Amino acid sequence: MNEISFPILIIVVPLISAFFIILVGLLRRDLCYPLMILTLSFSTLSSISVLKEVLWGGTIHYRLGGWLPPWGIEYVIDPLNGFVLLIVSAISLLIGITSKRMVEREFPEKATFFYCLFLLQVTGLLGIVVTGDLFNLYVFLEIASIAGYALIALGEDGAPFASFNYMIYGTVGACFYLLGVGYLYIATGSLNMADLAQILPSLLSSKVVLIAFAFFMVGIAIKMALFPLHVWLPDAYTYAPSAVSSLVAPLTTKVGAYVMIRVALTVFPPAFFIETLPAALMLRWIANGAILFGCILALAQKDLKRMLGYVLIAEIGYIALGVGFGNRNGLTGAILHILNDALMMACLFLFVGAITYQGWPRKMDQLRGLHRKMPLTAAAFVIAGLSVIGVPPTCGFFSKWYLVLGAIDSKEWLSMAILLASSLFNAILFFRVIEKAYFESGKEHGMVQRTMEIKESPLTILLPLLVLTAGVLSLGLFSGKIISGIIRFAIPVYFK
Amino acid sequence: MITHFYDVIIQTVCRLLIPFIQVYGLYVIAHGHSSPGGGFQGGVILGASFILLCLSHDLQEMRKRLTRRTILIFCSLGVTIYAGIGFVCLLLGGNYLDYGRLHRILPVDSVAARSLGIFGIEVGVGITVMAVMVSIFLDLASEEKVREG
Amino acid sequence: MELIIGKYNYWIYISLMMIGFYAMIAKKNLVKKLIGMNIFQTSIILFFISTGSKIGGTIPIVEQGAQVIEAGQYINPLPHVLMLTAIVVMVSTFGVALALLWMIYRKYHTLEEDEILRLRR
Amino acid sequence: MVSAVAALLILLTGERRRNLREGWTLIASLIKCLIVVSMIPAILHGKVIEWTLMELLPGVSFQFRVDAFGLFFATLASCLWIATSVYSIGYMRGTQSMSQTRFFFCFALALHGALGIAFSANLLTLFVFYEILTVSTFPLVAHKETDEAISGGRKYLAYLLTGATLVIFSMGITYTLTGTLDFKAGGFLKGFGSDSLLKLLFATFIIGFGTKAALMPLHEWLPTAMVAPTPVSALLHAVAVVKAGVFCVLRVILYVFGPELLSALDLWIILAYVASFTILLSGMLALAQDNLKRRLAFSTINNLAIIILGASLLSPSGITGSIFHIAAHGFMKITLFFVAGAIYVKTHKEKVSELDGIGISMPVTMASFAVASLGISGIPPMAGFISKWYLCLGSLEAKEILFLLVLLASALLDIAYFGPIIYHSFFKKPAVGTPSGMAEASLWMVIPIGVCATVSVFLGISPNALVRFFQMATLAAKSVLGVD
Amino acid sequence: MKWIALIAVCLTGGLLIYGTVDMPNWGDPTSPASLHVSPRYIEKTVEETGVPNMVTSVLADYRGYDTLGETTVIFTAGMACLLLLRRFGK
Repeated sequence: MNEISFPILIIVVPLISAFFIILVGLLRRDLCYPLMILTLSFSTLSSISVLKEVLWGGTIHYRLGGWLPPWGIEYVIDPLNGFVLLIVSAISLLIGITSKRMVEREFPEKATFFYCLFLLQVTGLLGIVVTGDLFNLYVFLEIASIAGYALIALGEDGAPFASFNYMIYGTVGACFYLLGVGYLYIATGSLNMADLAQILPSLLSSKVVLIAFAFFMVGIAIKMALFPLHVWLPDAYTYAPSAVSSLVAPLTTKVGAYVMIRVALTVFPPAFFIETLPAALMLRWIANGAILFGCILALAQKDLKRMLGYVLIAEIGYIALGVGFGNRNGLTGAILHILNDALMMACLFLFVGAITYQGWPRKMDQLRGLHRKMPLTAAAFVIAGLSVIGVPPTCGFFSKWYLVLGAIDSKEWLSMAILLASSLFNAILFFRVIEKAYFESGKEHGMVQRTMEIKESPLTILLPLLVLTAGVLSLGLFSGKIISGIIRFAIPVYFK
Repeated sequence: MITHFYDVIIQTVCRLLIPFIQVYGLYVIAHGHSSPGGGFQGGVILGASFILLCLSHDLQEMRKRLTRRTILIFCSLGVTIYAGIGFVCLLLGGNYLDYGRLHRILPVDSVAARSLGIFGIEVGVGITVMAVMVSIFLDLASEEKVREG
Repeated sequence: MELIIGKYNYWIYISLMMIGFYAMIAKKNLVKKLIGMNIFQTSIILFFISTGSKIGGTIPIVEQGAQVIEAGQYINPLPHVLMLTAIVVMVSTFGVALALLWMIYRKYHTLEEDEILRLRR
Repeated sequence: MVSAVAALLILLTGERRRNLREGWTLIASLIKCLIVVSMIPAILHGKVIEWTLMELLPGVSFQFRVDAFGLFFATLASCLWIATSVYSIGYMRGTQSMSQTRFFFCFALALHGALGIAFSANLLTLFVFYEILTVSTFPLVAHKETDEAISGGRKYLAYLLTGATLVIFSMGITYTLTGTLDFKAGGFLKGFGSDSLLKLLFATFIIGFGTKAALMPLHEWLPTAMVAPTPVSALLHAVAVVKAGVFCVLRVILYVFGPELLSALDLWIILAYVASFTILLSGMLALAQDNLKRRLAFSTINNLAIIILGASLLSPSGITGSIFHIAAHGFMKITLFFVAGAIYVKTHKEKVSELDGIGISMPVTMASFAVASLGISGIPPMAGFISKWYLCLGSLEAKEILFLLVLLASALLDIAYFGPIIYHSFFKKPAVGTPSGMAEASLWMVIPIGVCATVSVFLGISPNALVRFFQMATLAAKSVLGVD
Repeated sequence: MKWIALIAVCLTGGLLIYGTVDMPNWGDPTSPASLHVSPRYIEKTVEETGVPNMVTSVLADYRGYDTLGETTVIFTAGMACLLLLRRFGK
C-alpha cells in the first residue's frame, strides 16, 4: 500500500483490531495481548514515518472518501499534530506493554474487553489529534471519553462514583464544545478547520464567533482539567486501575492541550486570541491560579497517586500558561512541555502502578526502605521527580526554561515568580517522598516482615518504566534538536 | 423491570407482533436510500423487537434465540463490515471509504457502486446498533435479576 | 421585539439548555443529573436542526424525476446528519451512565450524592 | 568531557562490592587527575580547548571550554579528589557507616559536577552541572540518616534550590538581553540593557550563586551541613560545593559582567563591602564556636569572602591572589577537616575544649593541623601567605586601604581562633581518662593529611612548582583584564 | 451551591442569547449555513452517489467517516457495559 495512506492507517488499524480482539477473545483469550501490542507498535512506527514525511515534504492532507475538504472530512497532519501523534502512540505502546501484568492481577477474566477498550481509547486520542474537521474531532473525543469512563470505573471502591462525576463534567465539556461547533457552523456554514481559518478573519466582529470561541475554550478547559474545572480529575485518576491511570493521566490532558492550541491559534486567527480578546490574559491568570493551586493542594495529600493528580493539574497550568503568553518562546515551552509532561507523568503514574503491583501501600509515610527492595523503580521515580522540579539535565528544566523566557518576553513578572516558586513547591513535594524512600530505611515496626518478599517489579513493567526514565533523562539534552527540528515548524506562522 | 408474571394475551400479541416489527426494521434499513431511515434507525427498531421479546417473555426465552456469544459476534461483525468496506476501498487504490472504487470488483459503474457501498455500511451499522441495544439491555436487566435472587 | 420573533427557536433551545444544565449541576440525585444531561443534549440537537431549516424548503429527499434541483427548495441536510451522529453519541453516553449508576447502586444502595459522599467518608 | 567519562565509570561500578568499588573510585580519580594535569601545558601556552556536545537552545549549546581559570579549578578539584577518596575510604571503614555504595556514587557524581562547572563554556552548561552538584550532594549531607542529618540536608536543599531559581531568572534575563550565554573573558553584558536592570541582574546573580558560596546573609546552611561525615564536609568546604559557588561568582563577575562594566556601575564596591562584612563577622562567629567542625565552617565562610573580596577589587594582583587563594585555601582547609575527621574517628571528640594534649597522642595529625592553620592565617612560608600578600597588593592597587585593614584584621582573627587549638593540643596535659601515648588514625587517613599539609607548605615556598598553580592564576587574571 | 449553579446557568444562557443576536432568523434561506457547503450536497447528491435521500448520502458517504466514528462510539458503549456489568465466570 502506498506511503500516503499511512495517516489513515494509524487510526484505522487500531480501530479494526479493536473489533477483532472481541472475536479473537471468544476463541483464544491469550491472543488478545499480542494483537494489541502488534497494533500499537504498528501505529507507533507509522506515526514516526508520517512525522518524517511531514518534516520532509510539508503538511499532509488525506481526503477521506476522496471528497474535497469543505464537503468531505480530511485529515491534516502538520508538524504540530504529527509531533503529538508520535507522543500519544509511543506512550500508549509503552503503557500497553505494561498493562498485561496489571490486568492479570486486577481483573483477569475481563482481559478481552479491557484490551478492546484500551485500543478504542488510544484510537479516540489519535483520531482527535489527526483530524482536520471540528465535528469529527467531537466524535473521536466522545470515543475516547466513553472508553475512559468505562476503564476508570473498573478501579477501586470509589471508582464508579468518581467516573460518574467525570462523565457529568466530561459531557458538559463535550456539549459546550458542540455548541461552539454549532455557533461556528451557523456563522460560517463550514466545519473544516482550514476552511474556517480562511472564512473567520472576515467575521471576527460578529458576536456569534465570539461566543463560539468562548464555548470552545470552556469545553476544552473542562476536558483538559484546567484549574477551576479540574474537579473531576483527582478522584478519577486516583481510583482508576494502575494501567488505566498511567495511560489516561499523561495523554488525555495533553491531547486536550493540543486541541486548545489547535483551536485557539490555528482555527481562530492568533491575533483574535491575543489582541482583540483578553482571552490570552485570562488564560494566563487562570494558569497562574492552576499552578499555585495544584502545587499547594499536592502538598496536602497523603496518597501518592492523588498527589500526582494535583501535580498534573499544576503541569497543565504550565502548558496553558505557555499558550497564554502568546509569544514564540512561551508557545515553544508549551509544546515542548506537552512532550515532557507526558513522559514525566507516564513515568510517575507507572511508578505508582509498579509499587502497587508489588503490593506496596500507596500512602506517603509507608514508603520506607523502598530503594532497598525496588532500586530501579525508585531511581526512576527520583529522576522523574527531579524533572518535575525542573532540575537540569532532565527534560523538565528545558520546557520550564522556555516558559520563563516567554514570561520575560511578555513582561509577566508575576507568572515568572509563580513558575519559579512552583518549582520550589515541587522540590518540597518530591524530596519529601525521596527522603522517605531513601533515608529512612525500613527498620520500622512491621515493615520488615511485610516487605521481605517484595522485590523488583516484573520485566514487562520495569522495562517501559526504564525506557520512559531514559527518555526523561536524554530528551532534555536533545531538546535543542527537537525544537530546531520539529517545534520550530509547529508554531503558527503568526509568531515567526 | 423483569417481572415473573406472564400474561397470555401479552405473550401472544407480542409473538404475533415481533416478526412484523423486525420486517419493518429490515425495511427501514434497506429503504434508507430513498426515504427517511437508514442503518441506525432500522437497527434500533430491530433491537427494540428483541427487547420486546425479553419484556413479554423472560430472559431465558431470549437466550434460546440469541445467545450472548452471538450478540457479541454481531456487535463486532457490524462495525467490522463498515470498516472493512472502507479498507477494501483502500486496497483498491482509493482513499479510505472511497466507495467509488468498489466498481472495480462490482459489475456496476462507480456511482452505483457508491450507493451499493452506502447500502453495505448501512447494513453494518444496523447490525451493530441492534446487537449493542440488546446487549446493553441484557446487561442492565440480568444484573437486576442477579441482585434479586 | 423582532429579535424574539425572528429567533424564537434559539430562545426555546436556550431555555431548555438552561433547565438541563441546572439539573446537571444543582441536583443531588444522580438520576436527575442524568435526566438533566439528556435535556441538555436534546436542546443542542434542537438547535442544530433549527439551523438547517429553510422557509419553503422540504425534506432533503429528491422526489422521483425531479430534473432541476436548486438548493433553495430543500432544507439543509448537514445538521440532520450531524445530529444523527450526536444522538448516537448521546445514547451511548446514556447507556454507560446507566451502567455506572448500577455499579454505584450496588456499592452504596443509594443514588443520593450527599449520602454517597457520607458513606465514602 | 573527562569528568563525564570518569563519573560514568563510577555510575557503572557504583553497585559492585566494596573493595572493587573503592578501587574503582581511586582509579577513576587518578585517571581524571592525570588527564586534567595533562592539559596544563597546552593551556599555559595560551591555547583554549573547546568541545561542543550538542545544541541545547538556539544559540546556546552544551559546550565545554578549557581555559586557564577553569583548568585551575579543575586541577585543584581532581588533585584533592584523590586525597579525599583515599581518606574517605579510611574514614568509611573506620566508622562502618551504612550504604557506602550510595556514598561513593554520589561522591563521584559531585566531583563530576564540580569538574563540569570548571570546564563549562556557557552559563547554561554551568547551571546544569551546578544543579547536578547540588542534588548529588544532598544524599551526602543527609548520609547519616538521623533526623538531624536529614534536617541539615533539607536546609541545604532549601537554600541552594532557592538560589538556583534566582539563577534561572537571571539567566533568562541575560539570554533575552544578549541572545547568548557564552562566557567571554572581560564579560559580554557590556552595552546591553539599562543600568538599573543590570544592577538588578547582578544582585540576583550574586544572591543566586552566593548561596552556594555562603556569602554572609546566606551562609546559614553551611554550619548546619556539618552533620555530614567528615570527608563530605571536606568535599563541601575545600573542593566541591562552596568552591564551585565561589568559582561561579567569579565567573559571573569576570566573564559575564566584566571588570569595566562593574567599575562603570560601581557594583564592585558594594560587593566588596558585603564581602568584608562577611569576613569580619564570620571571623568573630568562628571564635564563638566550640564544635571544631563548626569553627572550621565559619573559617571557611571567612576565606570564601576573602576570595570574593579579592576578585571584586578588580585589580590584577587582587584577582590573581583571589584565584590562587582558591587553591591555597583548598589544600589547607581540606587538611584541617581531615584532621578533625581523624580525631573524631579515633577519639569521637568534636569539641575544641576536649582537645587538650591530643597533640601528644596524634603528633603527625596535629602537626599538619598546625601547619595548615598557620597557613590560613597567612604566616610565611605557607601558601596562605602568598595569596594574602597578593590580595593586600590588590587592595593597595585599588587604593582601598579599608579593605587592606579588613584583610589584616581577618588574619589576626584567624590566629585568634586557631591559636588556642594548637596551644591546647600540644602544651596542655590531656584530661584524665583519655588514652595517652601514640594513637594515630589508620594510614588511609594519615597519609592524605600529611600530603595535603606538605603540599600547602610547598605551594608557599614555590608557588609555581608541581602543576604551576600560580602561573595559571596570573594567566587567568591577565586574560580577564585584557593585559598581557 | 444552588445559587452558584443558578448563577452559572444564567450566565451561560445569557452568553448564548447574546450570541444569537447576530444569527440569521429562523428558516432564513440565505443564512451562511445554507449557502456555503450544503448546496453541493443538495444539488450533486443524485449524480454523485445515486442516492435520492441526501441525509443518507451525506451521512454515509460525504461524511462517512463521522458515521464510522458514531458506530464505533456505540460499539464502545456496548463493550463498556459488558466490561462494567457482566459477572464473568458464572
